[in-house]
Amino acid sequence: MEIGTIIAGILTLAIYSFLYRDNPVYKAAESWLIGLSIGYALVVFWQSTIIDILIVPLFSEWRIILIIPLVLGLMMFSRFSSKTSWLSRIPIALMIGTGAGVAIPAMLYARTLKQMSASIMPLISENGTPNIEALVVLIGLLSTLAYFYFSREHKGVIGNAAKLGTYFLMIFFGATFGYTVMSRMSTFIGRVDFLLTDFLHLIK
Amino acid sequence: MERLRTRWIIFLGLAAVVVISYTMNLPFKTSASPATEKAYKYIETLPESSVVIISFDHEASSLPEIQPIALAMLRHVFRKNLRVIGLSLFAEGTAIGYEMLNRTAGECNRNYGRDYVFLGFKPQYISAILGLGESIRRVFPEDYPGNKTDTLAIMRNIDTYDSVRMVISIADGDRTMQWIEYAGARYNQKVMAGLTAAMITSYDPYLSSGQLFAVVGGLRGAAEYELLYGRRAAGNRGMLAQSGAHAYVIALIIIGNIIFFRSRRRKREG
Amino acid sequence: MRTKIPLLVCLVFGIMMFGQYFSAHPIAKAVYNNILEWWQIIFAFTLLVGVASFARNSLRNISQRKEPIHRSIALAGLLVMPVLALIGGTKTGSPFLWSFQNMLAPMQSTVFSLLAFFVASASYRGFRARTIPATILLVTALIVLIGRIPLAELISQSFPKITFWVQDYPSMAARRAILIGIGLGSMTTALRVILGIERTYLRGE
Amino acid sequence: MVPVVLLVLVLRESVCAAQIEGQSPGWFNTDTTATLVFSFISLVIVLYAILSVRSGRRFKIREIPGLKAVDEAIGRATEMGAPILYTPGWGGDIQRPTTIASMNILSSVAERTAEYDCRLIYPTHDPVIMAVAQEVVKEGYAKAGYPDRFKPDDIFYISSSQFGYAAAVDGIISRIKPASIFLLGTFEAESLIMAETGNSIGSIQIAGTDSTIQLAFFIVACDYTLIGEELFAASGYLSQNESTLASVKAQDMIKILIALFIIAAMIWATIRPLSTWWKF
Repeated sequence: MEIGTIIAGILTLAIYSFLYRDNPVYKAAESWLIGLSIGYALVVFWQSTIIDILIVPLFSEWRIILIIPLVLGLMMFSRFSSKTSWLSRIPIALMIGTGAGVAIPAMLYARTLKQMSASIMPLISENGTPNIEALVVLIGLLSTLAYFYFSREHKGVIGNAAKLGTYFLMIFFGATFGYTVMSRMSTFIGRVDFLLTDFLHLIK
Repeated sequence: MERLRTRWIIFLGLAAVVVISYTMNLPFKTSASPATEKAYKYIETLPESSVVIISFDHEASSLPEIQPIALAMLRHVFRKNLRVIGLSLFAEGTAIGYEMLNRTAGECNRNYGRDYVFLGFKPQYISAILGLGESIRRVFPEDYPGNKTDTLAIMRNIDTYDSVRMVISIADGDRTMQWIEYAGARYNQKVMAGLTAAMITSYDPYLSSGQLFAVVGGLRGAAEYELLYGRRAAGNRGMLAQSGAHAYVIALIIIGNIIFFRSRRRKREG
Repeated sequence: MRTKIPLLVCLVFGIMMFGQYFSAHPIAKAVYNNILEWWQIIFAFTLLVGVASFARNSLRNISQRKEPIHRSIALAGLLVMPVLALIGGTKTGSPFLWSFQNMLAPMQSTVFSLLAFFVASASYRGFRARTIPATILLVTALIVLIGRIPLAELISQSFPKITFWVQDYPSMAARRAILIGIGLGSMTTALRVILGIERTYLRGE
Repeated sequence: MVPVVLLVLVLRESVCAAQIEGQSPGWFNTDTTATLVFSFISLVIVLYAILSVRSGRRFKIREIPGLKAVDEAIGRATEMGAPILYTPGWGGDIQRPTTIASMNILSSVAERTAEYDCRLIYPTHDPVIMAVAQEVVKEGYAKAGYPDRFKPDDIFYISSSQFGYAAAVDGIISRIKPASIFLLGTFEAESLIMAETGNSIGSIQIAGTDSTIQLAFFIVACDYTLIGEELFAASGYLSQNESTLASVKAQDMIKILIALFIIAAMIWATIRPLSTWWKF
């Protein structure tokens, strides 16, 4: 059996020891995991961004304008001393401003306008019967919006609408809970498959 | 101490149920859900050498659940002889995507650089998604192994979303939302997803509005896709254990509530 | 000066990136491409700073004898990956990829699979139908848990259809309202950030 | 000066790049008209709300059930002489909106625990959050008039690992048996371990986050849960922060417009199914 599978198997069991109790073996494995994941990310960021779209274009293709992001990037390191740390605000401001600028149209179009127009359906279908689904979506959407309406107390019409909205929210959270249990079980099944087939060779 | 003992009993019970049901390898027929079928049919109807982007937008933590989905879709895409551009918007998804792409391409003996390429990773995902709409070469001047993107045969007349029929986002979080809200909204790019089950309900509104073309969700989605594709693999293999685990949790919820209501009635009577 | 310049940079870049969405003009597109690239590069530096501060904190804790063993294991892990990448590169078969596939990925997915156990224990102990909302939540959860495994088809052929109906209409309607709420919240926050009203990002140095 | 220089350099380089492409300049992309109109309406509403708050007008926010329970929870802790545990979760850094909202709520909880002389324990996974939290709680104790009751050691950093943090908090809950637990902030999978343990020792639990997956667990395991936007509204309600109150008000106004649009378009689509003016 390959040395890699043995190591992976031992580390898997070390992590599962947490189920018995938080213990030094688990703590050691997890510290090793934290270190590896940061080291791995460092390599991938360095290669994919610093080298590919900064160092190579700047120093071999002479795209001089890239000096600006280089300087702004280096200013991030000013955070390490309290005297100069305010300098890091400029690159942070550039990122946050840019992110906010692209977010507004995306949020208004894709997350609001498109979702609004997708909710519009005729309440009565062609053959004259009421369109139940359209009604359920309309009531669910408006009552949940009422729940997230903060300018008036939840009394009277708004109060009842908000209560109905709570029930729709519970249906959503219930479905999400069911699917989340499904997800967690699939992850565990994947590890059982590794332990039984690759590591212990109990089954094919 | 009593609380810890109950917890260990529950843990051992789950381990036993899953291990035993996993070893009983009973094949059974599951009907495909509409969303999985729609995904399969679309890829099935794509003409040869159409270009698709497959983005590995997940971490290593969800690998056991996401891998069966990715492998099923990758095998189908390569069997249909489509041109595949792989990339990742998560650091950990990079190595995983690279390995799965090479494995499935090898199975259908597609060769690197002409039939498929893996461009690697970019940390700022919105900037990358928007950048691909302007120039793929500018966002990825080199591919993951380090070749110049210009020199790759597959990339000859491809530089923006215009030449890409579909983006398939394999995700365990909200990265697919960014594909929808930035690539879909701004460049009218068709987006489809392979999702962990936990994320399915979060994407239902996009599926219903058509912003998300189709979803292959969870191990169940992988099992359905494998049956449509005609080759049972990890998805089907895990279905019995999945059923066992669900039955176990359902039983725990019901028993827990019976005990709760009985003790509440005793408190009222007492 | 220490606050004025960042707020001005945030305003200028915010307005430019907001405005370019509505324009197809080549100059607007070129400005947009440049800023996307800068954003990518600066973001990478932010992560380098994160790695550097992790290393610095670990060294400081080791010197102060605070969990020295675990911190040095973590530091060793941090150094191993770049060293392997320098020696053997990152292509298939490299020691870098080997250690990702045989150490990092298995541990990461095993940590995540612990949750299957905690969900099971919480299902027995925590999830009570105490109130009407909690009861609705639990009943819906059971509809999904049963509906998405082959057991459903044994109960009745239309059981999966019930699960899909609950998921595609009432659950989707509530989720859509949440999405619209978050969309509006993100929009107002973005506006306040660009206009310099929301400055929390300047704190936390 | 710096932004102007940045701007000129970007424009200069972009102009030559545009000339290379040689396309005819068409400034406005007509496909985005709907988004532009909606952006304009939203901008006007948000600015109106902010300016009216600035000119002294106070917006009233409805009472949030979870917040009423905060006083009840602190009162219970004082009666039982047991501490309160407050966790911002493992998922966020200081700049995440949910972590900031949690800090606002922490400061008003700190004022009340100072008043009732009730111990407040605050374990966190991030040194920066610990530093900011110590500042916030210290200010809260000073504001309540009991600066001497503030104990900095009760606000401490445990570990940056997700399950290491969850296990440590699990241990604290089991050992000191807090009367009330606040789980407000940015949570990921660790939420389940803490909420379940708190539930099993019978403490009052008030939770709040924006992650839908964690909310499903909180709703079933906790007594009160602030769902997504409620957490932000609660933080505005408690801190009386002008811009947060203005934002909540602006969003409410836009929600009314959205509801009216949907009702009108729904009726229209029922009468004239082939109409398309409401399609974006």
